[in-house]
Amino acid sequence: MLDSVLFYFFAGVAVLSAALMVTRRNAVHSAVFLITTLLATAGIFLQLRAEFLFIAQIILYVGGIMVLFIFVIMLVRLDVALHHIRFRMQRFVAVLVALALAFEVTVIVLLAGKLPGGGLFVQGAAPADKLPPNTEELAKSLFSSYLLPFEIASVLLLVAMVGAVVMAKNRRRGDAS
Amino acid sequence: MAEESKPPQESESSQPEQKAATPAPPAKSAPASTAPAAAKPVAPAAKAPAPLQIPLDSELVRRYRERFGAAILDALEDRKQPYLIVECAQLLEIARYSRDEEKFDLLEDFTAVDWPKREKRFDLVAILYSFAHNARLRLKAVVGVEEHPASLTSIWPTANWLEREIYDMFGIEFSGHPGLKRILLPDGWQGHPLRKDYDILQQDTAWVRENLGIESGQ
Amino acid sequence: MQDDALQNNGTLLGADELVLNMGPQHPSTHGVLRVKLKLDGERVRGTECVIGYLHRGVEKIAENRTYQQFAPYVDRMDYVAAVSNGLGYCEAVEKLLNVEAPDRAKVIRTILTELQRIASHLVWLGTHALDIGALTPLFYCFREREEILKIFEKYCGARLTTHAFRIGGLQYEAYDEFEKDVERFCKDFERRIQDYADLLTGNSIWIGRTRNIGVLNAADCIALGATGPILRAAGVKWDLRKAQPYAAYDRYQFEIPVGTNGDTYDRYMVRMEEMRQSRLICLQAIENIPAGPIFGKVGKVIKPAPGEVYHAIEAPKGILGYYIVSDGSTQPYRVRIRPPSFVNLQALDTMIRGHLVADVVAVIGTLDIVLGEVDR
Amino acid sequence: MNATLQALLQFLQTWWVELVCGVVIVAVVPLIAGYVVLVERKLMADMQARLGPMRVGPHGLLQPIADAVKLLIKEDIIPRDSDALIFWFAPVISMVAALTSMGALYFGPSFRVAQGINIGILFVIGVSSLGFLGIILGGWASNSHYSIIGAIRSTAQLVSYETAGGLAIIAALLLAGTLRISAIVDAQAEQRVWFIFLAPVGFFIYLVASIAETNRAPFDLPEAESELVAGYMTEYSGFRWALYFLGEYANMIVVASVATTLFLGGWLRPFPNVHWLNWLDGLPPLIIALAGIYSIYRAGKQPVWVQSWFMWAVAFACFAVAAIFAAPIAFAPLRFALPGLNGAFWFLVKVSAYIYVFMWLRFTLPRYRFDQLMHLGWYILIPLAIVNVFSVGVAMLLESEFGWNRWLALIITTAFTLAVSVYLVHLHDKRAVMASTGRGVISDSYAG
Repeated sequence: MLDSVLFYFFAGVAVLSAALMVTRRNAVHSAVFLITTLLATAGIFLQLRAEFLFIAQIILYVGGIMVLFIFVIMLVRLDVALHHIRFRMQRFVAVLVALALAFEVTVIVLLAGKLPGGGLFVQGAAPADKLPPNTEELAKSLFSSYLLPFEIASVLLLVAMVGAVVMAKNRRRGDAS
Repeated sequence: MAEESKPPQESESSQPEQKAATPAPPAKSAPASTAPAAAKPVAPAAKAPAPLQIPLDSELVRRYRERFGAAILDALEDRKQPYLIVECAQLLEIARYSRDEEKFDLLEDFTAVDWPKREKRFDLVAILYSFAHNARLRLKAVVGVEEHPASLTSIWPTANWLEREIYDMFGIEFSGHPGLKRILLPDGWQGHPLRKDYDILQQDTAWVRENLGIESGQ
Repeated sequence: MQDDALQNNGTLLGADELVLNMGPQHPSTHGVLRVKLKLDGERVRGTECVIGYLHRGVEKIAENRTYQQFAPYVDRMDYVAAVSNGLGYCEAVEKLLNVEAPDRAKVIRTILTELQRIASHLVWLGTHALDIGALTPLFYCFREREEILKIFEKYCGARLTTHAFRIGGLQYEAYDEFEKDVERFCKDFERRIQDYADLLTGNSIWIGRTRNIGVLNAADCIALGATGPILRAAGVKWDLRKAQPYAAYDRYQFEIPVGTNGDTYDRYMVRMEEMRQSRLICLQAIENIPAGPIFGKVGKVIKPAPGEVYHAIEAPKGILGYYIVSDGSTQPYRVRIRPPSFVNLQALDTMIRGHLVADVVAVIGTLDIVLGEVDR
Repeated sequence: MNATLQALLQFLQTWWVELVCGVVIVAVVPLIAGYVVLVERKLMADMQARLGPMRVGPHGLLQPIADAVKLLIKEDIIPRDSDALIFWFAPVISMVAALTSMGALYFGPSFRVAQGINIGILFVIGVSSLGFLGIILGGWASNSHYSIIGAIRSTAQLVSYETAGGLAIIAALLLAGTLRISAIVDAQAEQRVWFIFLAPVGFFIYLVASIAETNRAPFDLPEAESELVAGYMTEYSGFRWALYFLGEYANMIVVASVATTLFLGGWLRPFPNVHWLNWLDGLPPLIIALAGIYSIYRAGKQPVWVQSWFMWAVAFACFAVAAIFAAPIAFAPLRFALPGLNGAFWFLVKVSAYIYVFMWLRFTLPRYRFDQLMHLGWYILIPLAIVNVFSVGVAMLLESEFGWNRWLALIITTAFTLAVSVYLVHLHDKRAVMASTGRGVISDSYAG
């Protein structure tokens, strides 16, 4: 009972603040609602006993990525920049994408039961509080069975980081000259 | 430059000893002779009436005269401190010469004195100091209200604020100053307080009323 | 189009140049100084000082007071070094009158002025350290300054704006235990100043915050008229107490400390050493205070002959000059005060360009300005 | 109806410890924070040759309460052009983050809110770092230059030092082999050593990083009063300001608790496994009773009878607490409470010592400049933390795979880490000289 209360609470907060995020005109307000959405999602993770995902969500998304978001929003006058950027095509594209997504979700929900293996809804899993501690499980699978993809992803991120640094340095030099 | 190491500064460097021949029964007598009061020294415009001030004819003054001729209007010594009265138009050149050739490299102060009864009412006074000779020299230039003396900022950057203060207090406008505006008083102030005709109780009442919202600054 | 928006002004990410208004109510502008900073990020691109908030028209007041009446006013300029101001003014008027104070007066003046120099430097050290974030030296400095102020209080009844000297000499004879008090302070002070040095001199954060910050070389100092410890820190061994001795300075042995780089750290070292030297001067002076009168041949009404005089002393903050024009009456015709703080403050822009916001307070601190003197 | 009541009762029965501890944290931590401020002011006064607050209560003991009352009744000013909503709730975020993160902490073996969270230490660090949101949003919403510069500085500083701090605690986590807070302390009991001795470099990095994270001097740039007036708090007043302030001190308690748990043996008393030192268990009531006796001694010297009366009250409060601590030792039936009480005592002692170091540094050191702070973080602490993680890992491998003596392995790797740190400092000095003489690239402090 507690679980469902928590779930609906977090889900409601997530959806509501997501909607608010899209509709706010002030960029910082949008960011605040995005943070709320992320926190509510983290709450759902916790309700599902996925505590590592929960804390990863908080540390990485709320603590890390949102810092950069707010940083940029505060440093750059977005309201000025936005006047220079026209969103004519985007609106059209956005409607299309939204329609496609809605269609996809509907189809999946309708067909869910007919997919092999019972579809999305995993039957007969252990109750959430009887699961093994998932931090260890996650680490084990990441560093054993999925070691190669994990390392590839790390290298990719490293390359991206180095690339960003190099680009930033070049630009500074260009400015100076 | 090197050969004349001594001449200019029989003036100040030796002042603590008080040995130089002062040609006067100086102001010691002043308190005693309070009553007569020296008949209110004519008009301030008349220069150098007192015996404390004597014409100066040193090596230094001769060099200035040689160089600038008639632009050096007068050279005097007052209380053993030398000063030159110079043509206002030549002040910039003389100042530059003083810094570059005579090694008066520090502009210690730059100020003005108001003599309202005179035809040209202001004295500009530049006080120079020479590290090499450990001596001071004052340059004085007589300036009228409408005249725009050349700014000394090109020679001494320190003149910047000093000239702004002169402008603020006396209303003398310097030509060639990088940003001549009031410095101590607010920008919208009317009048120049250190002029003699600016009464000490006079405030810019309009400014006070407008900006401070009170009747009087007193 | 997007690029235009982002590269606006050529600064990073198109952020505008930020104009930060420091003061006139700001904890570390040492009074009512207002500095407009043009910032790129935290880097200072330019400054503009707005002063005059404490302007009281001292020079105008002088023209409406007699010579004696004006003397207390000069204490209100550099109010942390009131004694030095008074010394400069009294000696200037004495020069105008062509009299001299008696020996005993001169020596006592010297002692008090040197104590005042220590007190002034202590205020500087405490506030400067506080600006840079060291909380504790302030209280130590004020503890020692308190001892000096107590001596002043015992001597003339006032602590801050003392009006200790009169034109022609002194009004008050040194009180009975004057020498003992001064000596006790000086003996104590040696250890105390070592405490401050221990807290700051070798501290790597302190060095990092002050070395190469606000560099002003000798040529710039002279061009900008910056004098006192600022000039000496730039390596110019010049001190009016030695160059053109006044009061009784020609009798005492002391060194002129000089720096090499002209940065904030050097100015710190110079001022610290100046305190030690002032202490030595005091110790030498109290050993032998000549007996005799304390007031010279100056009458009750001061009426100098027409003429003018310029007299400058080495105040704690730099050259303090008085240019007095007399028209022969009992009131000065014109008193021009050459305030060291005012002239030194002009160097702020040169010193701060290219540094960070945090350095602004360090540089304002190292200039050692007192707004009462800047604005007069 | 009955069923609902039943469920509620059952809920309370299951969770009463957690609820009580939670309420205690929310209610008491602000008070404790207030008294931490008093202690700080007293310590500062002592180091600065003065007395500090003396007027409200004897020796200013009631000062925090007076301050709180003052702050509560102050006008709550919201600047005209500020973003009122965000301005309104930003301080709340700061405070909530600090208090929430305490939920996972163990203040002793039995005093805790949430029991056995698998990711306990991560939770504390992650949630307490959310306090930055309050700072940055508050700074932005104030619509003041000082505030926004303070907020930007704070964020940049937090991001940088959180990285270093996070890497530093990995050393302890490697040694403990778990993220559970209770298990970390148990591991230190089992291995008979506090992790500070096994990973000294890690502790040092965490010490520095935690000072920076809590915006304390010498890293208090976001609120450097001589530069930015009060940084992000410039426009705040009254209770909103107090919330920031309390959040900051609560955060101090959090980082001190984390350090205590990870490096200082948590609630273990010194030498927990040395049996002839068991008399140390009697130390807590003794110390508290001594404080009471001192209070009585001081009570006679109070100038006003109210103060002397208050001092007596303090003394009796001390005796009462001492009696509570002594009771389990004296009466065997109460023996079960001994570990909990003594654990809480030792934990608080260690936390206090850690906070004392914070204060001591604050009164002694000048403030870093922002670029220097960033250089310290990015050029020295973060590389050093990475090397340290590597070193500790190697030491553990040497022990488990090659059968080395653990101490030998750790000493060798620590020496290696120290050598690296010397090299890093040397590099940094060279760079600093280059930058200050105008040669070399002037790096942007925010580019990191």
